[in-house]
Amino acid sequence: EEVKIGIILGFTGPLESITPGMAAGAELAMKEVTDSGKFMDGSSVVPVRADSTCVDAAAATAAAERLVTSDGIKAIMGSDCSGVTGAILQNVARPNGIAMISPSATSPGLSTAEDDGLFFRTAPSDARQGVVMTDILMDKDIKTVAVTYTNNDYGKGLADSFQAAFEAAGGTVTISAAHEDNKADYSAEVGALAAAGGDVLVVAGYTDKGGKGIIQASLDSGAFDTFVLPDGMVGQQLVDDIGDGLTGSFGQYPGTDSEGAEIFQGMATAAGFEGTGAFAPESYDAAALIMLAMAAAGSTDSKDWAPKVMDLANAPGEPILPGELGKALDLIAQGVEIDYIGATAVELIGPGESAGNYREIEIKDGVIETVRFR
Amino acid sequence: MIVVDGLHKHFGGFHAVDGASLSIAERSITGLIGPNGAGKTTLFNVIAGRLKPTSGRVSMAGEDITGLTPHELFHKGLLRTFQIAHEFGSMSCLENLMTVPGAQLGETLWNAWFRRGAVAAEEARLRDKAQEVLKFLTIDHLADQKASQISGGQKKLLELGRTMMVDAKIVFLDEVGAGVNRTLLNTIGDAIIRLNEERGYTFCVIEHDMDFIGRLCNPVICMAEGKVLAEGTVEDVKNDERVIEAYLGTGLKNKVKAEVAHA
Amino acid sequence: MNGRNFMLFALVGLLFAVTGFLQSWNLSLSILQMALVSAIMALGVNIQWGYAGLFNVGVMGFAALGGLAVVLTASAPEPEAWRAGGPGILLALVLGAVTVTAAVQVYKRMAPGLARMVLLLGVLIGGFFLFRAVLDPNVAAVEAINPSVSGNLGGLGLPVVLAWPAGGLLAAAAAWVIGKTALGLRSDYLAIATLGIAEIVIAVMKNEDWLARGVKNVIGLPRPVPYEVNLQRDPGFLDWAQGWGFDPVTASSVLVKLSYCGLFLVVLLAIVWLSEMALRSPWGRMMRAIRDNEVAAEAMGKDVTRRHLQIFILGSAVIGIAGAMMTTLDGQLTPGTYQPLRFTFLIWVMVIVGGSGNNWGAVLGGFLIWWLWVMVEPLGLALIAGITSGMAEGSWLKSHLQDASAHMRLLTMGVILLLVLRFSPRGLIPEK
Amino acid sequence: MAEPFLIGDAMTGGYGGADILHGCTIAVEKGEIAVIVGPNGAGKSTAMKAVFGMLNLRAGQVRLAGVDITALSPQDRVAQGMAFVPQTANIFTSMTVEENLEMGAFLRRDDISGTMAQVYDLFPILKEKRRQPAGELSGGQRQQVAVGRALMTRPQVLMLDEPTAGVSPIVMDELFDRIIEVARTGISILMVEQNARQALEIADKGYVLVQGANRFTDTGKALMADPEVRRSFLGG
Amino acid sequence: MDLLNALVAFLNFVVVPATAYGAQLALGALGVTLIYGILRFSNFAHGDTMALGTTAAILMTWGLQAAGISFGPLPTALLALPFAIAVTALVVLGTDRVVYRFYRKRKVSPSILVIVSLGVMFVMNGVTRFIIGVQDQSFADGERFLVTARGFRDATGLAEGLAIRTTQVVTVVVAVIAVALLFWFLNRTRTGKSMRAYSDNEDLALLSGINPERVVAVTWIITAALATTAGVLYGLDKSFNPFTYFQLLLPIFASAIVGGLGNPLGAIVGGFVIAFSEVTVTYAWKKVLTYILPDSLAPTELVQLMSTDYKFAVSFAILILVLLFMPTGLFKGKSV
Ligand SMILES: Nc1ncnc2c1ncn2[C@@H]1O[C@H](COP(=O)(O)OP(=O)(O)OP(=O)(O)O)[C@@H](O)[C@H]1O
Ligand SMILES: Nc1ncnc2c1ncn2[C@@H]1O[C@H](COP(=O)(O)OP(=O)(O)OP(=O)(O)O)[C@@H](O)[C@H]1O
Ligand SMILES: [Mg+2]
Ligand SMILES: [Mg+2]
Repeated sequence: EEVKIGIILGFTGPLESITPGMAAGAELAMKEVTDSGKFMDGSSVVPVRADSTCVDAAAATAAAERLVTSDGIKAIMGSDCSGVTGAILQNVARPNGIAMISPSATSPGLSTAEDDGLFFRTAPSDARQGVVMTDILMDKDIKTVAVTYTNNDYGKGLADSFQAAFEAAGGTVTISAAHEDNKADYSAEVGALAAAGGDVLVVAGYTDKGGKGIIQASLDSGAFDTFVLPDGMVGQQLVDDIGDGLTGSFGQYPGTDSEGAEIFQGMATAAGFEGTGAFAPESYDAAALIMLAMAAAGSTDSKDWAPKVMDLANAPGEPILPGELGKALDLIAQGVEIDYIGATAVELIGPGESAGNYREIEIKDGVIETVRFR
Repeated sequence: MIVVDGLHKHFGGFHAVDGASLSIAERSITGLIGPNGAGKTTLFNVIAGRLKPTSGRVSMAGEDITGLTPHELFHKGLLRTFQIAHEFGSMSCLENLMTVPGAQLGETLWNAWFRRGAVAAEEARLRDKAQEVLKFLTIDHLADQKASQISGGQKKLLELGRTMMVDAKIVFLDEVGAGVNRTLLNTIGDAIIRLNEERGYTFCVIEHDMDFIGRLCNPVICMAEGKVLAEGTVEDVKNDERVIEAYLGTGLKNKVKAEVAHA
Repeated sequence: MNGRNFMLFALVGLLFAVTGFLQSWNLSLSILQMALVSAIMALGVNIQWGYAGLFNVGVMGFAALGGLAVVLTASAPEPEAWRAGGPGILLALVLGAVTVTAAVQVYKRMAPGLARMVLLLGVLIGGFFLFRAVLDPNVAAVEAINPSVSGNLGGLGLPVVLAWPAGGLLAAAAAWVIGKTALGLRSDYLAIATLGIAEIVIAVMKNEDWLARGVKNVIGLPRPVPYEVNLQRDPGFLDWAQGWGFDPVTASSVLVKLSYCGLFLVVLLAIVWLSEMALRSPWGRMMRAIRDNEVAAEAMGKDVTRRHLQIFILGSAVIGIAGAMMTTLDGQLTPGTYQPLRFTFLIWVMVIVGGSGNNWGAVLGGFLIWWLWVMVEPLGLALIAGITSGMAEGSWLKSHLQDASAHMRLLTMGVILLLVLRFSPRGLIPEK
Repeated sequence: MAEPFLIGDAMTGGYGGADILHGCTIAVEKGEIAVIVGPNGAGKSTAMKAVFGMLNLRAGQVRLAGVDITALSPQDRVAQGMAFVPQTANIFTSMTVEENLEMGAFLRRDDISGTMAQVYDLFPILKEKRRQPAGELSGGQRQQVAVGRALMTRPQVLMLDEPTAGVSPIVMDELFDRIIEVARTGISILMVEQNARQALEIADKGYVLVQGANRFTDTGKALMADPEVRRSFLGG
Repeated sequence: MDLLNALVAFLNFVVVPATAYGAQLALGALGVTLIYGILRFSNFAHGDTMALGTTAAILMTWGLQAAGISFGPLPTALLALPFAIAVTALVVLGTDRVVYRFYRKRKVSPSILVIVSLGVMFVMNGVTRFIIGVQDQSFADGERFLVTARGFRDATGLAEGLAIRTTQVVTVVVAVIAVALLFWFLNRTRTGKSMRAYSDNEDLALLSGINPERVVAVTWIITAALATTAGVLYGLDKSFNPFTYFQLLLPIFASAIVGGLGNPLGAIVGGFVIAFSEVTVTYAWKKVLTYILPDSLAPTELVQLMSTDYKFAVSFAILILVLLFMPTGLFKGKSV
């Protein structure tokens, strides 16, 4: 038997460059489960991709509608951008009673959206990250920073929560300036940021979008030489592209001191894609959670499996790392409780979102080094 | 009727109209002649509101009309035709004419939506009138032809036809004759005279065909280099030395004959 | 409508029917909902372009204003925020308007020269700083109140259907301002001006959080139709569905979509009727005359400027209505989603493919192009699957093609667009 | 009779809809002037366009010096030594007067300054305005540019569609004089005229076209003398 | 008071970047303006033509790099440029043959051509992504800087640095040369004049013996060269990403229009107007003022007219203002 799971991400549009890695991550988990042969009496899991475009709520809704009502998917791994995620949740998922787990919609607004218990996310809400970032800066005794953020709900939310936390801790934010992604030139932003000044520049953006452009332009003009990189900005590609200039910059992204992330990276490399890409591990975890919950419920009906997600993700239970989905299925079949750790040390709290454990990193000689966990 | 006083129109450093003063008497058919580039069309464009004068004044029936827009002037009864035909290309000849009358009921959206009976009645009247005009201009077979697809001369006729759709006070005709068959031009001349006599239209006519001017116009004004060169009856102007030198020339026949005699 | 056009509509209808039969009626109806909204937007553009030759590439901005109207009319009021800074913000806006008016008056009344320049700059700069001085603290006050879920002034809490005409009005008001300034520009220059203005509208909506939360989005907007989940819990509905032997989940979502479609259809037909009547009247003839030759129309007593303004406002209002309807359908306002490609150029594609100058053409274009826009994605994927099926598993080319298959969407769209225009260069239903 | 230098023979065709020309024949001998007259909409311009290959003929032929050129494109006919001044849209409005004239000589590789001087001689006003965009000229001046452009080609056949429309009497006389001169150098001239009396005066041959068909064909003088022709087509 | 530092800060954060960005826009706008001027439509596929040309250049650059060939201190991509131009020219000529020619023959209205170019844009968009993917690609090598910020500080002893990149200089130089060449070509050469004649009155151009297909072909080839050069220089300076190139279309059009469509000089000036207005109006004067004013008066606020959030809004507002007073752009463009 085939169980279809929808992967609805922005394959075209502003996030098109990070979505292939995300989809590959999710599909990796599905392949692993199918290959184990232990899923729902040997059923195979078939991914069905659809394009959310990231920006066009109507097109995303229609695509989701098609997957749900025509292709007959049983769960949605997605979507990526908070806007379209909300639209799919309200217009497709809830009406049809299909549960969804988003790997990357981090908007705090989604925490309070009505979801009939059908919506989860493996990415933490941005509020938590602001606090963690403040702690890191305070430990380094950095008291004045400039902030730039990508002008969407992720960037704005993160910048706001960071600013609140940082100022509460006695720090000064000299400027908090938005930047639009994929624009031709960031001289104006860099000019304003440089004029405002600050010991470091916090860049709440994406690795290969405006965030990268800002860093490049800041380095070129000598405006800043140390950068603070939150989750969207941590990626080997950025380090490779920018080169030496990034040495000494630091940041944090979701993760615990589990080996999960490294295992996942190994698996990704073997499968031929970049495991450090933004939200690729979250995507693996989202897909894995969906399938484990189905197995635990013994049903592919969202009504049945959605309530299991929180149990599986959280302690207590046997810890499950990437690559151990087969083992997890066995344990579930034996009735042993499990605690899914996965690639990002998933811990779901409150209304079904990641609790947010963070890995503090620093960039040294072209590699991302983990300093500690918070 | 129209008084032009010290009118200047400069394009950059070039003085196309250079202090022209003239008047057009009520109910006259005034001819305006002059060499190419004398500033006749420019003068028309300034009077009809198409161009803003550099300086000078234009008044109509005692009222200052300098700087009014063409559509305002239209509603005051001032009509003009274009030297280079300005048809509504994608519309049929009939529609071209039916568009002309101002302040039509159906030009207001409210009436178009909610007073369709009254609008339809008005349309029927306009259609009859337009048919009549087309017939008069011998192009009634083109009623449904797109205006972009008629011959050059036919476009000029259509241009003239527009002025016959409404009751104008004064009509400016810019070379209606150029490209029009001479037999037809005679008929047009008759029509102009009739409109003038029966309905009291005032005309101002630019034309290079001296026969036509001679038959219709009194007085005739000759412009050159943006100024008025001569003014008077046709005969006066025709025999004016300056006019002959600048505009009329000594005539082709003489030259040809002279050459033939030489040969 | 003649036989050929009827055939075309029937064919497009068939597309939707086939989608319904082969895939699902839910999908078909969900495409249809947006197709109806798109058709209305296309009508708005057609009114401007087809009737008067106004090249408005600011569709996105007017649609977004329609969306904004939904938040301002239908979302719940935030009394606390109002108390904190509402009147102050209004005062600032009035000051801004006064400044602009004063500047315009100075420019118009005074003779050109240094004095005018100085006074003009003085008015503008003084006004600007005054405006900012009043606005900034009030905005900060409003945005400080409960920023993670509101932080804006909220709406009037009226029924959401009222937001549709409100959207039209808001767009019309904006069109009036734009028209007064930019309508003197010809074709491509007007185009870039409207494009720019649309970007400005979006920039304001993205960055002025007090208005509609900016990029933080407003979600959970009210609906004019029942919620599926409520229907699914309603015993009356369940009985009814059971009586007909329908699955309650499917039945509820189909029913909701049908109600949306019904509402949209009423609006569409009303607008089509009004614009058809207008087009066929002397008013329409006058508009075509103006489009053909402005100079001649002006000389024939038509006030070209005023008519342009009129039609610009009407078309923009129609787009605004459609924008409000779309936001209602989405149930959320997300300023980040407004992209020219989707909200301006796609609508233009609809108009041109349908046949500009023809209302039915615009409607047909709206239906067809929206269907394609949604369906080319699976079609493209299927095409790639077909191409690669013959290739060896794991070959470089195969995996490369599969990775890139999402981009078949734009490619397919482009090819179809070119094909349609190839076989019918003046659009499917050309202007008569 | 020997074959004329240029002949549009029994041409039938139109703009896609109904036929405009119905078996119409127009010809001009080497070094002679042929003039076409007729009421508005008779098909005079259409016949000229047909001869120049800007119209698809359904029947009939165009031959130049005995060679069938019916299938040639307009720009190939230019290369064969034909030049044409259309009735409308006959100048490049955004280019200067001088550039307009240069474009007339586009295919010539020799020195064009001599011809240009001749054109300026003929139309002195153009010399004055040679740096001005042609679109800013008055109606009659534009017409002079158009004729000048065609003269620049140094053609074997010169086709003019109402060259004197809007031109002042003095310039018109000059123009006709010049046309005679041009013809004497062995160039054939085919022109449409509404200033028919002057035109027929200098014409070796005249055609009266009505509704796309030849109504009268004779020498210019003979046509002028025909009272019916005078009354119906030349304005008495 | 420290005028020198103030000046350097202003140069470094405003003048240098805006000049380089302006030149980048100008090169793109030249292509748009040329198509508009000669073929009389707004070519929406221009951004994607740039992307396609750059893709060709990148692939070739990789090939050269693999073969160990380099261009000294200059980027290798410049060596690959002629090859990329040839490829792009072939592609656009092919596109013209398959797509545009049909509509040209039928003399459709420019609005239809605009939509057709939109279709071409979609297709090129897809093809580029097929070939090179959607990721960012950096392909710059050679010496990145002529003057580095740190080097400048060390050499002058000033507190402020000044950085000038190699590609910035190359871009400015190329833009100036390109416009000069184009101007000379269009106004002085026979082919150039025939192109202008064709754009003015197609039928009459035919009657002058001008071969329209040749005019069109030359136009496309020049456009391809401009687009590829612009794309490669931009990519060297920033990085290559298909979506960004698509987004470049908007400022490029704005530049072409503010300068006056169809006018090459206008395109250049337009590019700089747009670039400078984006950078200056939202510039925060705090740093500069701190240097200039005595300490007691040093600003604590940013001293910014508007926040950078509105930089596009500002540049568009300036564009609209220009158009209001000069309805066909700064240099009297055309309008169809
Ligand atoms: N827009 C313009 N810019 C510059 N010069 C112009 C412009 N319009 C007209 N002119 C010049 O003004 C002069 C007068 O032109 P106008 O059209 O008024 O002449 P006209 O008397 O009507 O001649 P014609 O009998 O040939 O029609 C001409 O020399 C012309 O070149
Ligand atoms: N582009 C076109 N498409 C369709 N019909 C046309 C077109 N141009 C002209 N016609 C029609 O062809 C007929 C002949 O036109 P043509 O231009 O040859 O007349 P003409 O003899 O030159 O008249 P005139 O003396 O007025 O210039 C006219 O009835 C006209 O309506
Ligand atoms: Mg004139
Ligand atoms: Mg003719």
